[in-house]
Amino acid sequence: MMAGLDVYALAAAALIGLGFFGLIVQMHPLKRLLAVNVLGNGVFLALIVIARRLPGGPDPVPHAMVLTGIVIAVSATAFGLALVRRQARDEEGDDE
Amino acid sequence: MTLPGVALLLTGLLFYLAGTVGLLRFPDVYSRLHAITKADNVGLGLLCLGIALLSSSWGIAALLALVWLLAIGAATVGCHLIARHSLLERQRGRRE
Amino acid sequence: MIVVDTLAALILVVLAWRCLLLTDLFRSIVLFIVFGLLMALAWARLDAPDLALAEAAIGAGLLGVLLLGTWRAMGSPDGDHRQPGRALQVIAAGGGMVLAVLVGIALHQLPVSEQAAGALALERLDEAATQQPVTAVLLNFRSYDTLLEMGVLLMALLGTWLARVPLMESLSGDDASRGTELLPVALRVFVPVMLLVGAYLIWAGTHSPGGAFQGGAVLAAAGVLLALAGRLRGDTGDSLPLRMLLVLGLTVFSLAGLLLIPLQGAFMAYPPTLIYPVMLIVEYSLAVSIAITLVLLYTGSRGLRRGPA
Amino acid sequence: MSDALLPLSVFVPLLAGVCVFLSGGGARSPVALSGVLLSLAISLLLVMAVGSQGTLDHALAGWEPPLGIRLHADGLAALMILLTAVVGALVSLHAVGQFAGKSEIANRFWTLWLLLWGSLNALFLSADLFNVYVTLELVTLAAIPLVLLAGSRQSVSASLNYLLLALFGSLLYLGGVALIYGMTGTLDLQLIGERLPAGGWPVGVATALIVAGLLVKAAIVPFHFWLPPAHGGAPAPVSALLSALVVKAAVYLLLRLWAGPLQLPLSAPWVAQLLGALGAAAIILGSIQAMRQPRLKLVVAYSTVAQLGYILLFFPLAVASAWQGAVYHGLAHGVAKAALFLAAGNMLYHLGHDRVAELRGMGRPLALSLGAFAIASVSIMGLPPSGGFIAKWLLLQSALEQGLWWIVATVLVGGLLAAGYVFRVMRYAFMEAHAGPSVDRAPTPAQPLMVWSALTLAVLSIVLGFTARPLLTLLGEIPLGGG
Repeated sequence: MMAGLDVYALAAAALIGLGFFGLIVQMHPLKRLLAVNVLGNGVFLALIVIARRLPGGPDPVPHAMVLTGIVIAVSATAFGLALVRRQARDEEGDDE
Repeated sequence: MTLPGVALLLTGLLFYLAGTVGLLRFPDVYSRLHAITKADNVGLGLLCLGIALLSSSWGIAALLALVWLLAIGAATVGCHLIARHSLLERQRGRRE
Repeated sequence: MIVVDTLAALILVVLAWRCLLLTDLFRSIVLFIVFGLLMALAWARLDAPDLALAEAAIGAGLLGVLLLGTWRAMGSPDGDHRQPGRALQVIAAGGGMVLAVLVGIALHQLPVSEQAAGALALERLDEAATQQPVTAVLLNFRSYDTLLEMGVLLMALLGTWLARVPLMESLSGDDASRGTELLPVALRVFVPVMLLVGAYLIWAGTHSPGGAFQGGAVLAAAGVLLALAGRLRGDTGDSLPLRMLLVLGLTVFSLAGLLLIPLQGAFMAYPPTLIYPVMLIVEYSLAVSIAITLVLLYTGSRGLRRGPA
Repeated sequence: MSDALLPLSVFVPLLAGVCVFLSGGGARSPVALSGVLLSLAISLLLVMAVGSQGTLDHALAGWEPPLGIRLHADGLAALMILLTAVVGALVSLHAVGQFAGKSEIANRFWTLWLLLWGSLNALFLSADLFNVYVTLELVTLAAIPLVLLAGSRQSVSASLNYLLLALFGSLLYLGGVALIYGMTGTLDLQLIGERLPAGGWPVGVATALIVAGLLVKAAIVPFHFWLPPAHGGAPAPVSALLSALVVKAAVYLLLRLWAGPLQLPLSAPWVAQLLGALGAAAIILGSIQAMRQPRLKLVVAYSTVAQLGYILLFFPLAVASAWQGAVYHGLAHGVAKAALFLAAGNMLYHLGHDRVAELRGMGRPLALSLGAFAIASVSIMGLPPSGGFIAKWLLLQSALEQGLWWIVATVLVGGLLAAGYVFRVMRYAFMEAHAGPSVDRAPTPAQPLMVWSALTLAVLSIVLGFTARPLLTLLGEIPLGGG
């Protein structure tokens, strides 16, 4: 149990770090959106790792928090993608 | 029921392995499709069968059968569309 | 099983690493989708089947299709070869590492709380009229969060509309989906099955993994499938009935909460006899709004209409 | 039953927004205007209830924390709700004029603005760390589409940067919340204060994540670069709402967390000094940037970057008068900044451009809007008798008492720099010219509603110089020692 828990905690920390790194070094907006999502998944993973430590079953509160978080992240990303498409279309207008 | 179940699982995994090797090593779209759909459908079938044996419950077995059927259906349609798309592209290329 | 977990965690990190560092945009997107699927596997391993369902349907599925569609709409760019300055790279790498190490240490040394809210939630499931702890938290103990979240969905959609670049309005059906016998048959089989599974998942939320979000996502996936096959087209105008469906969840949920204030003295508190029916109604209206919002977030269009059969 | 006002003040604006969305009405839509009136009324009722009864609490769904979510209205929350209501109502009047004749954009504006109003009230009232995350996202996702209303290319890239930064900030915040839940098993602000360990790595990391996330959202230097293009490019009423209210939300949360569960970690000397130093840097850098902007709305936007810094000066001071000063600064800046943006918007509306160097001779055609700009500037510079003066005086007083000379210097230099960028605008605007200001198209005079709403806000920013006593009484004591 403990060992499995640590593995995912490490992964969570690594994903958070990677997301931060990607957000800064990437120039393309679509890649930066992916980076933010990776960061988000790291945070969600950390929450679930924490939820597992409750004796007597996984803690439903962080589970609910992550479910809410996933829906928020996906809808914000969908909006972001619409903005990325708009930006690409505007730039296309320049070239012609 | 454990031994045959595990044996089926392992055989299923072998099929997956073969399918993946085919996907990576075969030269063109059609042979890759061939490798991945054939091998993976069988692999999934064997996995389902193995898990059904291990669970030794008719209800779960029925659900697994449904999973397999739906997956085969999805794979068939997907494979068909990819192959068709690739064929149309090639024809268009020849015409130009 | 430690081997499986270690492997899964390792692959997750490697996938994220590759996904963020490749210059090829298409490969990054594909790796991100695989990352999402593996995330779903990780959720399942971490005793979070609800999240596995949501991640597979929304995170990997819907977002994946949307990413690929956006990539195509942008004219399939191969990537971005701009390089940030050396100083920025060093800051990013250093900052990322410090962040990861700090979070790692904090997670490792985190003291375990004796009296978690979750333990209390598990104890008092019966009062929430559901056997499913996550649903109890989402729709009862912390229903306010869920309600506000519907506002987030609505505003993300309004933002998408204001960006004015629908994905599906201009897209003429793909060559490969025209004139094939197989696709209509497949749709006839898969779409009803998906609708059934979606409706079941919403209902199942009251006693086992599932609920409005997972069910709504599956319903949305059916819609996206229809849109991909050209059966459902984006429309340029929004109609009143559609707008009503979009805000159905938010309205029903908040009105149920407000109207019962005089009865129970608290917002969103339901009398014991009414809990179960109220929750079921709320779940289905939430799911309908979620499904339609997600489909529209995918098409990016103001409305929907039937495409040619 | 007066605690039912708490959820009502969230859901009246939210549902009004939904009604506008359904009705599809335009700028003078009766649905939208009655929504604004109702929201204003419910907010004022709530503020009066807090004034007469002290703090109000409402356990949502009847579940007491830690199981459920608690709404909590104290003096601080009430003042922010009051600011939102007053600024929001006047900006709404301006919007009626601004969006007249543009039915679709007007409908989107009203929908998003009413949803934003409800979201801001939800944020101010929330006493739950995770619920705060949800409300932060609500506020952001209402604000960004509002920026997009301008429809220009600049607004698209500004929105995209805003979105990325905002998502990044709220995810950092959520990471901190995760750690805190792990340690305390609760998300309720009061219970966290009771259960949080006194020290250790996890507490430190959690605090760092939360503070960093909020600083990103509040556009504090060095995370400020997204703010000026977003605020400067949006339609005037939107700029006013964003600068006066939305950026305040994140700073408000810093104060709220200091006053509640995180007082101990946030009071650690180096944390407090760091926050103060960031505030000072924001004041100096923001003001210098404001002086160099070619466009009027960008001047005002960089001024927001600078003015937000003053609130952070509270952390190294951490005494009663600094608490009052920081909060009062939030109010005074909100009112004055809304006036500035509306006035600048009127000039832009009239001339078709807002290039500072070409404003000469504007005194005559735009006298009232220019007057509003000048009056509100008094408060921004911190001159008596304005709200800005009271706030800066309180901050200066506590800095002098504690002998923190660098803060005294920062406040004084900040005032001088503010005078610099304000007078630069005035110099051009009041300069006589033979042919009047240059225009990009035939001048379109701003409607009376647009002019008078700006002027009213400007006058209010001066009136705030005389209403310090009742408002600071409503704010109440500085909360020391958690709770």
